[in-house]
Amino acid sequence: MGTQKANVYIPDLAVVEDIRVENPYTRTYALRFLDPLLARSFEFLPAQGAMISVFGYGEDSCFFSSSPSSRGKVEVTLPVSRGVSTALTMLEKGNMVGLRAPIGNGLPLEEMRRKRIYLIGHDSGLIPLRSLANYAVDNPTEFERIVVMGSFEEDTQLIFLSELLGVWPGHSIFDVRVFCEHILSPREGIRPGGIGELFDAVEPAPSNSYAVVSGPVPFMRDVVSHLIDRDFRDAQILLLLNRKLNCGFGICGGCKIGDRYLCLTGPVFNMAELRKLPPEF
Amino acid sequence: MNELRMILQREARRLMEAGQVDVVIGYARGPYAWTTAPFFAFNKNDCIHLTVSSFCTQNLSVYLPKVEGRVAIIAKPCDVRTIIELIQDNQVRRENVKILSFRCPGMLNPKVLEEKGVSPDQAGTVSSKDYPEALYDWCRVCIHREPPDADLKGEPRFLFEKTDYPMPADPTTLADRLEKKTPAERLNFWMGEFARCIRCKACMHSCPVYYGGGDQFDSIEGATGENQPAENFKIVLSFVHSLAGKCTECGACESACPVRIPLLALHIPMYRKMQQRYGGYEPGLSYDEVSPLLKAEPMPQIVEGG
Amino acid sequence: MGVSERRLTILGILCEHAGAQAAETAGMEGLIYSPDVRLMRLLCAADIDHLLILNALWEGVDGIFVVGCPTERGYFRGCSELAQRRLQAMKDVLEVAGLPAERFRTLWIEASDGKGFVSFVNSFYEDIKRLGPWNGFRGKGE
Amino acid sequence: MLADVLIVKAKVKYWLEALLDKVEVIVPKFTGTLIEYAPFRRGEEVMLEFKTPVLSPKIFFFPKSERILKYQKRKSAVNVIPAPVETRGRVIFGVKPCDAKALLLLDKQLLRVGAPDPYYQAHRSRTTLVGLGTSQPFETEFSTSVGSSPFGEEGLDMLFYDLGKEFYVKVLTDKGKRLLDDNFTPAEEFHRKTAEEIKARAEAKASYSLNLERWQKYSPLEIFNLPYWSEVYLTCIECGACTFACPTSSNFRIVDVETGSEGERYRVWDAPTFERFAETSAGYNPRLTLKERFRDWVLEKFLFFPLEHKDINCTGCGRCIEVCPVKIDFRKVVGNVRFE
Repeated sequence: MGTQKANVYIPDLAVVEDIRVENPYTRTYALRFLDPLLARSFEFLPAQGAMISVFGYGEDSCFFSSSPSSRGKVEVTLPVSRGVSTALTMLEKGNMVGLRAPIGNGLPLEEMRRKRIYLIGHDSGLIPLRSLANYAVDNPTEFERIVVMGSFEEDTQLIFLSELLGVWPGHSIFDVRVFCEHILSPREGIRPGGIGELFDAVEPAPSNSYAVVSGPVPFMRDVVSHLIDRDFRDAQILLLLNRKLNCGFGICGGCKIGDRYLCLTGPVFNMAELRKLPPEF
Repeated sequence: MNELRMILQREARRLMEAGQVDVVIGYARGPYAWTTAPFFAFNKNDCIHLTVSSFCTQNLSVYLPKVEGRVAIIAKPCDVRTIIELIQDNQVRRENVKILSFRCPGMLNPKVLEEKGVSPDQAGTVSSKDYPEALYDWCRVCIHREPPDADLKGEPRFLFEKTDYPMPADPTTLADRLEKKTPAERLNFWMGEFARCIRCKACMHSCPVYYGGGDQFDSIEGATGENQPAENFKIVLSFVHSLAGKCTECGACESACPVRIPLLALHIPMYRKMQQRYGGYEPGLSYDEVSPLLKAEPMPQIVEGG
Repeated sequence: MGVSERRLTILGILCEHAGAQAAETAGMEGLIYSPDVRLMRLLCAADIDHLLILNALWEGVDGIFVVGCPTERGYFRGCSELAQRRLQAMKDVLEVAGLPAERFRTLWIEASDGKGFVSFVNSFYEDIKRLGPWNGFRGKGE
Repeated sequence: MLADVLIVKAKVKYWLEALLDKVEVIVPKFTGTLIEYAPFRRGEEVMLEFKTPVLSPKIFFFPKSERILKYQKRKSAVNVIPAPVETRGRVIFGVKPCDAKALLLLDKQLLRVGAPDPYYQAHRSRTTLVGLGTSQPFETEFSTSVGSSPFGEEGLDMLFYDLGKEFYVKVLTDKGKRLLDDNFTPAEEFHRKTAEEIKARAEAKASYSLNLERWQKYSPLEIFNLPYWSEVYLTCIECGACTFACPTSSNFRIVDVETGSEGERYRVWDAPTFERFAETSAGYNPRLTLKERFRDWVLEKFLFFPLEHKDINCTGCGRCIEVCPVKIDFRKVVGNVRFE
């Protein structure tokens, strides 16, 4: 970061070190940069993304899902859709991908210090939130409390199960609630319900707190109205938007919302900023 | 063509006042000399902007599937044929459409007129009667100057008797000239033309009976990323193949092309081949006869080498 | 073997119900044809995407043939007739464009006719051999 | 102070031929159907009066498809070779002043601080722009009303004024000065005066009131939400001709082309009016309807770009109107906004 690359289009090569299947549609890839210097010096913030390229198929944007404090190795999680994310499933350990990272502004960790953080995510929206949660696991003194509010359509779509049900609840600053709208095979820790039930169970309080929302657009709209009902101020609501990225440095215009580029001043917007932008969200 | 414009305006206004249609799709004067632009008239006062000239190259039936409600549409005979095809394809319902058509004198190429020193002020009146050499290629070969179906058809106020518009003395088109060349020369010609292609998809989006929408220019199955003439040609060939037995030679695609690739020199030979092979079939002339490519009947026997 | 005499590549697109079966029958009867012929099967000959043929030709496949159900006895109702009309139009497009339409051929055959299949493939192969290799468009143009 | 010079029209050809020894020369050419910018070859005649070409010189800086990198796959390893940047000198003759201004606007998009596009940058620095005042603008040209001019000097290295038998040449930069040779003779004061008159006449012609000052009274969001936008897009057929002809649009996509075990990555043009333009790979499309895409394409130029860069992303060349298959008059679309 900071140093200007000679050619912004050229991805850095990274080796796939591990592939973990989160659910039938989602996989986590642990990557290590080929260049040892870069591997050691690479830094990113939670909710920053990368352009991942599978050579022969193109590039697609993705979020880092690992903690920024785990040096040397980064993890990205992608739900399988079309194009690159499908091509990724064909990769094996040891294969190489290209990575242009980090992209975007990331979460304002300084401002979020010693605050209560509500991480509200739906389905694959939890991917960037995991990055912050794991960061909190590594640096528990940074935050007052981390409340993970996971919402899923169906329990076949659950991701990061070991963390949601194992690692995070084991920490004192964490409070993890997972709700599923349709439960096919009940298990402990997963409760039936949607956003309404989730909010009733958690009762988020606005004082000294931040809410980070990520997920599909209708979900985010719902959550925002719930948060506003509970007296959250616009500046306390951080939304992670998802757009098509082509270049990742503010040229192509695919990610443009009004005069803001998602790849430069996004994907994290607070609600106050978003209200000034065209209502495309 | 002034008289025709008055009649169409009056008729559009009448339909509006009678509440028979919600919108009239027609042509209005374009932003600069010669041109016409598609225009949607939503109330009767808008109807005075409607116009018809010898430069209405767009095919307005491309809007029909997108517009809801009852529509009156100003259409050239070749456009009427595409409307019939849209109705055959269940894209449009006949009862929702009022077709305002006319005997077509053929569309003129302003470039040729400008070379002849015709002033753009005459754009409203000039017709193929005066300048048959300015006809577009597809109008040169067109023999269907009368609409196969129209809601005004048969009424005496129709202008332009057929005799007014003799076929151009020289109906040879670029397609004919290309046909005389060897395949290698033809291929070479097209490679040169498609080097200009910018992949804007205007040809595909301006065609009313092509439903592909030009996605092949984007997809990995279609064109490769690099803008090569061969790749552009490939995608356009798939477009031409999709239109076999559907193209009515309305010329919308070629006149839409910003870099003026003569697409009709691909469509016209295909049209002729389909006509020869399938007993003189011409698309869009009747509601009953479907495209031969949709008929599950054995191929008609044709004499090889004839 | 010189560069000009590179091995031919011939793509055979077979319909699941007649073409592929005919090829199978030919195999069982022990009939042979050139190993340069690569076969692929599709559900139906009428379902062939025009881009499949165009892409193959563009990539430098020397010859393409399609084998489908016999006329009026298609596996699906009318599939053979539809396919014949569609592929004939494809041939016309190639001709109009100035591409070698003779490198594209169709056969409509019974599933049990292994001999017919092989004799068609062999004669097509000979014709393509006479025409020489086709280099496609890769790397041509700008 | 750079001296202004004159060149006799007949000598332009010899001047360009002499330049061919050192650099690549691009001139406008009539290629059978269309006037295009194309490489100049020795012995060819040079068009000195021509209609504005449909494709702007943008294609030499931001081409239809630009190779970014080459890769080779060896088992699991991948070798990435960045595409080399071109360094050979190049002169483009006959650049329209509004197109030169457009390149300055493209600079703002493609040469962002910290992340300049290396290919564009290389093309820019190797090219000398020789302008030719717009004598035959498109009838749709409105450059004067968006702060550009048919005889504007921004971005150009030299500017030619047509004085009938000869060209009055304004040398604007050192880059342009280097191109001078003995074909040029010093200019007199009355030449300059004639040139000024020509300029004033052309500017008056290329004007169209866009009423952009009205936009100032409203917030961006108010303009964005106007019901007006659901009326103007109706005739659009969502092709990309306007974007691709536009000398200031820089939308693109990145695609891979693979042959066997190696391949190349290209940067290719894309247009905001295309349905798939803003669609994510997961299938979410923030601008699903044509209304939204059309509004985005217009407002990006006249509202959002000015918010960011304090300049309208339009030079008024009129190409978008000229190439539009359905002749949407973007001057009217922008100028007739109904605020209610």
